[in-house]
Amino acid sequence: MITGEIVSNTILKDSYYKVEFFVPEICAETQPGQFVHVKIANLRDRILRRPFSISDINENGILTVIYKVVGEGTEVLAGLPAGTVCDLMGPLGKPFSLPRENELPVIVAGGYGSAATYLLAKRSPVKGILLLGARSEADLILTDKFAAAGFDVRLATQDGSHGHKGLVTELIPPLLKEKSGQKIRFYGCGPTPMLMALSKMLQKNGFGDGEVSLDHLMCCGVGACFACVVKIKTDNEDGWRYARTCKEGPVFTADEVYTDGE
Amino acid sequence: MITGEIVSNTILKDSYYKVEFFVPEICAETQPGQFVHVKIANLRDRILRRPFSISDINENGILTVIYKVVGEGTEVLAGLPAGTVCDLMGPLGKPFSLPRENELPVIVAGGYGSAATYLLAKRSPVKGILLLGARSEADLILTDKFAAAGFDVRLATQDGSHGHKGLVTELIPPLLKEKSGQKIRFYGCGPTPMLMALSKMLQKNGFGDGEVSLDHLMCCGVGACFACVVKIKTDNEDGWRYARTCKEGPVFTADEVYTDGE
Amino acid sequence: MADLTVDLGKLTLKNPVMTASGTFGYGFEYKDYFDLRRLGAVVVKGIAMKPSHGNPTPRVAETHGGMLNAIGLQGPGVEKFLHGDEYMPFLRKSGAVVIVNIWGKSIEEYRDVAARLEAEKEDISALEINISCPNIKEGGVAFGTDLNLAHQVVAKVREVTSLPLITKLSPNVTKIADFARAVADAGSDMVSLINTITGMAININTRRPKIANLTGGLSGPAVKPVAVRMVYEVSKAVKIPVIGMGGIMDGDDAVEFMLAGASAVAVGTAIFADPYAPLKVIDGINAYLERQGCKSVKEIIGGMIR
Amino acid sequence: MADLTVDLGKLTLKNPVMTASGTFGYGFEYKDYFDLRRLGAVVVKGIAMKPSHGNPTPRVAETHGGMLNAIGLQGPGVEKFLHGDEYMPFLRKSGAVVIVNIWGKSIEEYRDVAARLEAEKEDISALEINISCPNIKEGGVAFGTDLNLAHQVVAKVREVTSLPLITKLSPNVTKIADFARAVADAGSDMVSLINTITGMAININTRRPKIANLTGGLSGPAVKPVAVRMVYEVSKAVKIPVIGMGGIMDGDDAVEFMLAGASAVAVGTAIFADPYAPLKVIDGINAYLERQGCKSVKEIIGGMIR
Ligand SMILES: Cc1cc2nc3c(=O)[nH]c(=O)nc-3n(C[C@H](O)[C@H](O)[C@H](O)COP(=O)(O)OP(=O)(O)OC[C@H]3O[C@@H](n4cnc5c(N)ncnc54)[C@H](O)[C@@H]3O)c2cc1C
Ligand SMILES: Cc1cc2nc3c(=O)[nH]c(=O)nc-3n(C[C@H](O)[C@H](O)[C@H](O)COP(=O)(O)OP(=O)(O)OC[C@H]3O[C@@H](n4cnc5c(N)ncnc54)[C@H](O)[C@@H]3O)c2cc1C
Ligand SMILES: Cc1cc2nc3c(=O)[nH]c(=O)nc-3n(C[C@H](O)[C@H](O)[C@H](O)COP(=O)(O)O)c2cc1C
Ligand SMILES: Cc1cc2nc3c(=O)[nH]c(=O)nc-3n(C[C@H](O)[C@H](O)[C@H](O)COP(=O)(O)O)c2cc1C
Ligand code: FES
Ligand code: FES
Repeated sequence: MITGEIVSNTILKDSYYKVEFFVPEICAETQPGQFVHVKIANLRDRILRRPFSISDINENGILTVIYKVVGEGTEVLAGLPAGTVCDLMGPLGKPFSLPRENELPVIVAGGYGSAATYLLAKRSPVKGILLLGARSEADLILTDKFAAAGFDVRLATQDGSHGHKGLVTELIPPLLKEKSGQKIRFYGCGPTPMLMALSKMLQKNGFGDGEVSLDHLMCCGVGACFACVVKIKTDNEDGWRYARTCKEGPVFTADEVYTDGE
Repeated sequence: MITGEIVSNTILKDSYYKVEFFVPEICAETQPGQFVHVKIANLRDRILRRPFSISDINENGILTVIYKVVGEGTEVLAGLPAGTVCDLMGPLGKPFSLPRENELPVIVAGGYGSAATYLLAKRSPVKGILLLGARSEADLILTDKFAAAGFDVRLATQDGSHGHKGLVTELIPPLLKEKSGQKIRFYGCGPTPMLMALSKMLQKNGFGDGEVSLDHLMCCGVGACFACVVKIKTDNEDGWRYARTCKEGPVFTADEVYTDGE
Repeated sequence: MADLTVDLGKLTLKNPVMTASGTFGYGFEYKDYFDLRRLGAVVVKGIAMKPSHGNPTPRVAETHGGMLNAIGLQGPGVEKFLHGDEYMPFLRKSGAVVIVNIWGKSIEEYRDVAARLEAEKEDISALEINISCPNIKEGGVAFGTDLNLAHQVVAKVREVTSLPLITKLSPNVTKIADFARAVADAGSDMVSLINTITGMAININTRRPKIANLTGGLSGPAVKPVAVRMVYEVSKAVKIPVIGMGGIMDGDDAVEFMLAGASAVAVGTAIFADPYAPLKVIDGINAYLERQGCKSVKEIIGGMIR
Repeated sequence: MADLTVDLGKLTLKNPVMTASGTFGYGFEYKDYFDLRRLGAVVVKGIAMKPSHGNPTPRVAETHGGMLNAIGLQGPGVEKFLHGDEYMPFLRKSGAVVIVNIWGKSIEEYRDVAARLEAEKEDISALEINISCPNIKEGGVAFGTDLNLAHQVVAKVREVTSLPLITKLSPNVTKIADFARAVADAGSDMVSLINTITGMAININTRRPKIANLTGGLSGPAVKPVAVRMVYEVSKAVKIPVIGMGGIMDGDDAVEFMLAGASAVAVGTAIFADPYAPLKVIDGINAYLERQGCKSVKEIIGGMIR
């Protein structure tokens, strides 16, 4: 647990906010895909921490989180002024593995998923592609930053306002054709239904080494409470087990993801 | 319940603070000795209101409360900046009756008691005397304002640092001698032991029409829950009943106060 | 505006929101705040045969997300309630739907209060029997924690009144559904729950209990999950209507109780934080119904999907 | 520094602060946070004979001042616990005082787990028997809500082990003191309480329970008053030491439990808010003792003044 001051906390777009913490100790160790577990100051009637992916870090010890206001915790967080001191645990969780030099990284994201994979894009040795899906324009965030990082940004919106009209996973088949010669490495982060569809597609098409970051309700954040589990295929009697997303994840390979049922 | 903005909220002295609310509706009706029941914004894990005596009001709709930080509620209150909107119920409770033209008002106070009786002094047709007791200098507040209102301020501190060394009630016998010709009307507000001693003394010396303001733990503030009761002498089988300080008080006559036992 | 009327057997209310007994006095105390006719019903503080002092002070203590109280049922007694200006005569004039909460220290006292109210029952819509009080005769065991006593109290009251009877259940039991069944068998037309959960708090500086009575009843948002669970269990166990309460602070909380199986709800501790809480709960339920496209509040009763 | 050692019958601890089972994993998960030897004891998550999946998700929901959980006792089973790197072998190396929480779906399973642990009991300081699990054989009624079953479980475990036995009591009963007496009679050396209070929460937008298992156990500061009351009742009813828990967030809370009669305490949900909570509780108890001029923590056990 590390105490860190909020350096800035501002609206990014619509209901998305960007908060920067000064936490050099965490920054020093962060790898893409990891998260921080934040005790939101002033959230008194609710006592649990809130997990947020680390979107970016810099050499000045500034850690960036992009969050969407969805409930009481994020609402209170959005109201905290610069200077507020917060408790953070982190970096937590198993990171994404970086793509190899010979791999084309394709990131499939939705919701805050682009924020959660930005550090991966930044650190990737190869400039890749971001497939970003959203219900509408309001949920398309960080596209400029991915572009600046050299990524080819392709959009899908359900209302058709930007890019492909439909689901982001529908961008994958044409992409596979287009890049048919290349070795692709998939990464996914976003709403659970999207990740399930993505994992299924990757399993079928021989991209089972692709990595997805699963977002589950968390409690301890360190593997102690078994709150955050997700069904993962395993070589045991039942063929599956409940793995703790906070410690054994949040990143799992697409092959592991149990897409039948739950 | 009235919504009122905090106009200012600053340290008065030591652990005493002064907060001003803009609540013209309450000011218009306030009589000395009444209180407001305040829902402290941001006090989320504790849900009850906090009662505070109305220390002063003015024609601009500003209501002043002087409070001492003693626990979580008052601590959070002390941190609320100007501009914060609070819920207030009030004015609540039975007020002091003003002294008549031919009566010399003597206010006996301790703790925040001087704050709670200041409006009484201000509205009194006759300039009287304030007997103010405290453990030490830190608890002597509003002496200058009473002096400015024309009151003769006499102090007692337990450590002897200011005025009489000892209890404030010890100032009463000499005062009675000094003013033996005059009709005195007593008023008391302060810690319960002081009020018990005072009431006993008044009962014995024929000043049973003196009024004391009793401070009890409150809940609803309007007489509905029976949380705030105090034993009051009554003409019934038992000789006493539990009276609600929020509605039947907080002001009672010294004669009513049950000083035997509890 | 959605249709908020609810049917509680013989009793139909214009909306499902009542005040919880003991938290709204006798209605009189809140008369300057709003028109009492806006409430589904006003449930008054518990009435016994005789006036009673209640417990020594301190009687309340704040806790995390709630409060403890041991008021000890201070009250005017049934005669003064029926004829004193600030009680039933005021309520009659107010036009409010009145439910009278009753208690006693013996089965006979319960019966006697009910009989006395039955004799002047005009403008009384129902009686709520509070069985959480200790039975003095039986050595202090609460009527509400002994199946047999609970049944007997209700049966005896049933004998003397034709008013709709609500029995208010204690949460301090292993299986609350058994109690609901027992009082339904004894003739209760409805059950209400939960009453407070017994708790305790100690001032560590003085080392004394924060409540003079030693223990008190816990209420407020802290207890809501326990209350919702019990309402669910009870509504599965009995066919009579269930009135849910325990920590309701807003319309969403009330909806949660109704989805769990409550046909109506009561607002208690929230009133101390905000006297308008019951009205806000009514508005909040309506807002939920409109958001969800429901025409009537009846559509959500027991509507939880498993 | 005041003397913080406490005697729990056969067991002496350097300080009265343990971790509550299920909230501190197997100690391993917090190894990078602090030296486990600083704790009075580490109580590990419940161990059964076989590995078990636990319940479907969602397993937790936040509530006002607390949380509901229905983890369903996911765990590695006793063999892996005794020999897997992240379990007992790690704890042995850590030097922590280890208490193993055990559970089963039948009386026999409880006995078998205890026997298995007895066989390799080196570095195990005590067993804590969690009787809040449903008894599969008897149709799901929890061992901890049936006096007879509670007695039998403890008696059977007692037969196979000489380790100090702690029985963890369920608060979901009418009279918890009766259960304390029953398990003391059956040979339990201590009791710990409270386990979680059964509760429920519904997402009003989806109309589904927030916990897949429907009900879950309520813990956290919301339950503290109920826990303190039960610790008081139990400590008056039995002579064996009582370990108190339920909503302890800081040293002051722990002191409250000890004044009520607890000889030691456990910190649970608070760990999720702050992994260092148990250490802060230790420091807070010490600060209180120094403020009050107490030389030893033993001076405050049961020290409430009535
Ligand atoms: C490993 C991990 C990384 C995460 N990273 C991020 C991140 O970078 N940015 C971010 O914005 N969020 C992120 N989340 C989600 C974030 O933790 C939750 O949004 C947050 O805890 C909600 O807190 P709250 O108090 O505002 O909402 P609550 O009051 O707890 O919940 C309000 C409602 O929103 C629902 N809800 C919860 N999470 C989400 C969600 N993600 N989207 C939509 N609805 C939700 C709840 O089920 C509930 O109905 C991450 C979660 C995990 C597990
Ligand atoms: C009619 C009435 C008028 C009041 N007027 C004023 C006023 O003008 N100014 C003012 O400062 N206070 C006044 N009080 C007292 C004030 O209401 C309490 O101090 C306040 O509620 C404490 O809230 P808290 O959350 O800070 O303390 P809590 O956390 O509720 O209590 C902290 C500790 O302080 C103790 N405590 C409570 N009240 C007092 C007190 N007055 N003095 C010392 N210790 C106390 C409690 O027992 C507890 O141990 C008045 C009370 C009443 C009933
Ligand atoms: C101060 C107070 C007094 C109460 N008095 C009574 C009472 O006289 N009769 C009764 O049946 N319930 C009484 N109750 C219990 C409430 O009616 C209600 O059942 C309980 O408080 C739970 O609801 P809440 O959490 O909304 O307050 C009282 C509760 C409080 C807080
Ligand atoms: C997530 C979680 C898991 C728990 N698992 C167990 C368990 O395996 N065995 C057990 O006896 N108690 C278990 N408990 C109960 C706690 O040990 C403790 O009795 C209870 O939470 C009350 O303490 P608290 O309020 O400090 O958390 C669990 C509690 C929580 C919150
Ligand atoms: S959040 Fe506790 S195990 Fe993952
Ligand atoms: S505070 Fe409720 S009656 Fe006085």
